[in-house]
Amino acid sequence: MEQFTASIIAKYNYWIYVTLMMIGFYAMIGKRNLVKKLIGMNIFQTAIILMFVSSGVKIGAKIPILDKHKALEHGIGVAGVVNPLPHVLMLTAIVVSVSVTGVALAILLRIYRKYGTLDEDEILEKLGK
Amino acid sequence: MSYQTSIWPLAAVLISLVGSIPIMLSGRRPNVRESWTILIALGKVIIVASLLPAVLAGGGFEFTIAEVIPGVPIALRVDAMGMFFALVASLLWLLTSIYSIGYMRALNEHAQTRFYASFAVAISATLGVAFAANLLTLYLFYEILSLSTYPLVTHEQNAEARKSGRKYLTYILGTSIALALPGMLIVYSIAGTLDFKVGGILTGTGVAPQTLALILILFLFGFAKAGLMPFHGWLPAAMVAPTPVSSFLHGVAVVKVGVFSILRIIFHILGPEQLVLADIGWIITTLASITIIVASLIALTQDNLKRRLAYSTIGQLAYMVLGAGMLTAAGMTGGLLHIAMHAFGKITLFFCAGAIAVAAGKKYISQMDGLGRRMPLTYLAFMFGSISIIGMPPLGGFISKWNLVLGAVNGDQLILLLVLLVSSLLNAAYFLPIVYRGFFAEAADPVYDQGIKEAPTFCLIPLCVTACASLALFFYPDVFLRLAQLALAL
Amino acid sequence: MIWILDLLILSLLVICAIAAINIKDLLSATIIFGVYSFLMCLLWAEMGAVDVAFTEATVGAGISTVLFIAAILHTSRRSKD
Amino acid sequence: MKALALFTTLVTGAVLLYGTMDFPAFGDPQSPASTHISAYFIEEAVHETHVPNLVTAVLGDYRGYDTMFETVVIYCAGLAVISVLRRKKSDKEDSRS
Amino acid sequence: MKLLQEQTQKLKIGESLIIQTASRLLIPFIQLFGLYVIVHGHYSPGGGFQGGVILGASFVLLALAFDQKFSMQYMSEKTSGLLANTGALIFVGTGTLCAIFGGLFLHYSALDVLIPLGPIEWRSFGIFIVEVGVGLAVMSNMAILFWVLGSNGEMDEGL
Amino acid sequence: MTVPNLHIYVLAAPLLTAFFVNLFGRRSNTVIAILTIGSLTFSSLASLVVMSGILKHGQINYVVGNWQAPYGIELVVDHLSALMLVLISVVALLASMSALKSVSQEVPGREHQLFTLYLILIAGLMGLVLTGDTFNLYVMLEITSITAYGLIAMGKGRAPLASFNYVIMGSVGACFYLLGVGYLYLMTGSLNMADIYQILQTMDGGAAVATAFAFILIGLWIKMAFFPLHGWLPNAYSLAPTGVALIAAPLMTKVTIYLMVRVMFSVFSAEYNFVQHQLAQNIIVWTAAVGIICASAMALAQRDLKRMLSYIIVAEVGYMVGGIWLANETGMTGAILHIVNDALMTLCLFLAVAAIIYRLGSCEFDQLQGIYRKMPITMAAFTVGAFSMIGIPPTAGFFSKWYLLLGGIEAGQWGYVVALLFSSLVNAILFFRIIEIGFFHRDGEPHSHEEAAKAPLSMQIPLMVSAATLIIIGLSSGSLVDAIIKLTIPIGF
Repeated sequence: MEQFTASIIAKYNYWIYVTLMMIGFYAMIGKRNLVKKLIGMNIFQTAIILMFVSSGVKIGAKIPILDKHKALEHGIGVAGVVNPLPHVLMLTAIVVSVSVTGVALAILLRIYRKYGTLDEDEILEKLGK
Repeated sequence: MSYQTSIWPLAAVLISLVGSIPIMLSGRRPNVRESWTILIALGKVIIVASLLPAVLAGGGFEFTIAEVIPGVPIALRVDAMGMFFALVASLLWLLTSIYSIGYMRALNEHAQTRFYASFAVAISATLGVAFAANLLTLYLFYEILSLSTYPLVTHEQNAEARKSGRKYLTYILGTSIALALPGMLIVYSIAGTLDFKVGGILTGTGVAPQTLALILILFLFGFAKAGLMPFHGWLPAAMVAPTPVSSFLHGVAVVKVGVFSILRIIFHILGPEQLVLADIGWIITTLASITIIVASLIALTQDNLKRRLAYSTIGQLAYMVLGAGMLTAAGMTGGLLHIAMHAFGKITLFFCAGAIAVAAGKKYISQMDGLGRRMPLTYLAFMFGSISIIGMPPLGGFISKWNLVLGAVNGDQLILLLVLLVSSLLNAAYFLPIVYRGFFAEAADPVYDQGIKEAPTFCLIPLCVTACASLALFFYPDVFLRLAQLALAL
Repeated sequence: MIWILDLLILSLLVICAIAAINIKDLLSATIIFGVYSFLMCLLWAEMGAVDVAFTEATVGAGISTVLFIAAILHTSRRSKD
Repeated sequence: MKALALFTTLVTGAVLLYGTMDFPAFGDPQSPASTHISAYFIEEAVHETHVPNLVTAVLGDYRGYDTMFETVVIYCAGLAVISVLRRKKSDKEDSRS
Repeated sequence: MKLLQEQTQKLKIGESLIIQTASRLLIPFIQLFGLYVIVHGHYSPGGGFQGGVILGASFVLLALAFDQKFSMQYMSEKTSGLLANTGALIFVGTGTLCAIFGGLFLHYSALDVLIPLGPIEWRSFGIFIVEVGVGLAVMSNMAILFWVLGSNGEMDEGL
Repeated sequence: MTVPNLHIYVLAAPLLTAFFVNLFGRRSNTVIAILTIGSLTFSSLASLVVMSGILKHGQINYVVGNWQAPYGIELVVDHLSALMLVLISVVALLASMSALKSVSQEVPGREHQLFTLYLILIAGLMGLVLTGDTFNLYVMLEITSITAYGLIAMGKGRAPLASFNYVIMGSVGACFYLLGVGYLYLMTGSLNMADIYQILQTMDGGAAVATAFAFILIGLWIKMAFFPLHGWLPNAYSLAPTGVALIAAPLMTKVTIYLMVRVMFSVFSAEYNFVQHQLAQNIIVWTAAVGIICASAMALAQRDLKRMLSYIIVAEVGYMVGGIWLANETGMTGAILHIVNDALMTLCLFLAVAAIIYRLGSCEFDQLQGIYRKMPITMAAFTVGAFSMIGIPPTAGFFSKWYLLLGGIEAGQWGYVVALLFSSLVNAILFFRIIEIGFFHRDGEPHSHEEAAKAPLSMQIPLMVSAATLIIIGLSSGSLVDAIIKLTIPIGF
């Protein structure tokens, strides 16, 4: 039982990220509304970011902004500072995600101009005519 | 046997390929264009002939173009068997070129430039097949030949030509990709090489007889240009092409390339001894026998002269395969020799058919009664050609057929002997009536026939030459016989 | 103790995510998505990723939401699913 | 269609959960992610770049190549949006049909 | 009071005087903060990207409180395009310059031949330069994204 | 001193030029043409120099910003990536020449924007083949995707819809890839490919690494449109502006296949891929076989040349993925050779399509009647490309197919062999149908010598060059394999 609790505490973050990712992924491939797909895409991406950020956490550590002089003179204990690398990667990922969202929204507006709807089924219906 | 490196095989192949460029460029001036054609044809004959003495002396030439796959370069090699075929093809191309000038001008055909250019490419590919040093090179030129003859077959560009062209490509390209290519791959993965070698490259590799049979069947049908049934359907269809095309390509180049490839496979890839050991020669002979008999029977029923010739060709091609399949020395020699004998005979017949079409505008045998009296030279040549094909002395066809009969007897294959006899009778039955009716039957429409004269001189000369050549080959078959024996290392 | 706060935010996140993709009114969905982003940003700040949190606050909750709203106002608010 | 989507999602989720079994525990300072490369950054970055914000140091220098392309991504997004959507008022090229 | 009424009448639907005034007051501070975030990225959370987004957001706020035409008076379409180009060019150009001046790509220390600061200080300074580039590019691109999406491609009054 | 940086200049030249195209290209197309062609010519020449350098001195490990390997980002230029670099820059050069005309006809007034994105796309593709870092690969993947989304959406009619579909699928692919990278990072703590490779050798694979492997592969498959994840490709490529299809069709899928090779052998090892996942290997080869057959069958149903070619691309992807997963050296050689050949022949065919569309405005089959007489040179080049697609010697397509088939026979994967032969036959039918339509005339139309409406010279020259390249590459494929591809085959075979 204790082991079980320990494993929950050790992994719950990852489980939640999987849940969020599933929600986003389902919206992307299952929803018929194009805006919903995009929201799903954003959720998917934030879920991944959550995973990366979780990987950098160290319990009881400080944020990765140091005191310059102290650091230069005394050095830093590695365990005391949160891993900065995932943060860097995720900054890039966030930028990419907002860029894709922007482009997708532009395309979406083009689609609306032409078909007057954002529902995939209705668009297919119009194309079928 | 030693081969010396020489650029001449390449020159022999390329001269007409490169020559197609000036032909295309001089499209606006027919005289210049046709002089080019003749010039290139002459050049080709001279190059091939200049290589002949060395080959007869037991030597040869080779030239490697590019090493494309490890152990398998694209390479040319002039050996006896290739020389044999190249000699036939280049000689007949020269005659066909002369003939087609007469024919195309007389009928005032369209797109003549394209015609001559494609023709030049096709003959290049034919020589390429003849001089191929390995199976890959052979396959390469085989495909080029298929594709370059497509514009020739569909020359008329009407609905019928479209249909025939489609059939032609479906059969030829389809079988070569779906059957010959995998066959080649299997051979390569077993032997690790594709070089032609006297005695076969698969000999001594310990291939199971089943695999051997599979490879054999893949190639027999894969090279559908040989017209073995059931892959013969393209040949009659392709007869919509202008007559020079039919005569040269379907009397000589295309179909003989198919047979030549099959013979190469049997002699130099699988190896006759291996086939004897595995006891699968019967596959070849059975297929060939069926084709011979059925094609001859169909030929009897055809009224269109060119179609009858086409079915006759199917039957005759099967003779050559049959000879190879006997796996006896005489039989194989006969099969190889028949390539040359049949080529001279059949091209004469096609030339005559074309000449009749040009001069009299007639295509159907039933309309040709009494025509022989108007066109005596043409009909005489036709008679020579048919006798040669039937295999009666004193014409060339007799020599090859005699060897075939000998082969059947030597191999104790009496059924094959029977097949040969029956089919010879059938040959006679579908050829001789044409000659007979030409000379002796009453003309159906005498008034119309009044105006018919012999075909233009350009048409007439080649057909006389080939007819005489058929005759001469009976008396002097030495060159071809020697080449055949060299090829089989007898 | 911090993991209780963590769990609270995480469960809110899941609720927001499900709501965002299930609400039929797209404008509301977008706003809820904005809330989701803010919660996410909170979570990351709590995990020590201040730069990421900062960025998510400006981009995810700010610009992204505004862009979504802009697009939705030019199209339609309703959605069948 | 929706059932298929749900199925795909569940399978994906299940595989991902299966993958998390081997993960080091959350917040473990000894996990490979926290020890292998990042230790170097924490210890050396300030010395090598004189930038106390480690994220900025890594973002701008150690992984500057990534950041450069991240900027290009943003640039492309702006350009793509203009080229896809921008039109003059009179432009009725693909108005609703 | 009368002035106020006049101004209220001039307003179009959906615009409110309080918001307009407040945002006019706020925007300088927002922009200042954005600049601070860019420049102070070495010492506190933030950097070119976050600062750029904040700067861009100030234009978004202008466009929302007034209309898009108004916000484009401060930064025209052409200028924003130019700035976006310049921003990206600063980054890529710096990288290429490092390579040209004998270092490796993005090896800021190689620029020491231009202004001798010392290799390590150049690292810091190089980061600063590229952060400014990122800031410029992000600011103008965020503004462009909003303008184009907000006006459905027509670049007029917008929402 | 500048020579070690040369491969960076190959990438930087189009990237830098892109900004200038946007700045100065608004007014005149000549400026765009000079900048684009100039930078790409530079890239092509430089990449050839890089290639010869690699052949002489072996691979280059380049550390961006002078940070040592696992800490900074490493660029790896080995034989394979140098080959890809040459391929990309040459194909891009040829394509852009033709695209200049085609774009100014199809999207007038937006050429400078299109060519900016176009050059960045090329730079992104080059970045993809150069990189030795898993996360940098993701960024590059997104660069190419985001430019491609924009470029495709610039097309007419249904193009935005196709592009949106691509956005969704592409994002799923990229996210899956990123997930895989995340799992690898969590397990190994590293992002550098060579470093991860080293670490994975010493540790037990386990569930997380297997998941990472699966997700990275699936992500890349979505990006490369491997059956059955190909849904987005045919629409996207056939509805995009022709100038865009010219660059996207030959390069994007091929580069993604390169990435698959890279990930499979530089991050994971051959033993991990093939020995530990025997079952996966069989499944993937069979999927490839089914994919080839289905895509070929779909291509048969099309009535538009561009669409037909798009489906053929899907089939070709099956060739290469299957060839790599045959797990023997011959199949691998074939797959890598086919990357080169397929890029070139797709380029040749699309260049012909661009010329046809430029003149006729469409490339539906009905429009093509009698086209051999109208555009003889274009169609001659098209025919060469078609022969290569079918696999007729001595064009390049035959030789790669040869290795693939041989690899299939060696591995005993008969389903794959049959699928390849089937697809060759279908290609023969497809292309001869077009050749037939083009060769014959509309019923009743006289065989007149009407004045030929040839494509402009700037479209014909790249077309002829690409057709000639097909034959040259075909004839020199032996030396190509010996000199380069043999060396690119990853260790482990």
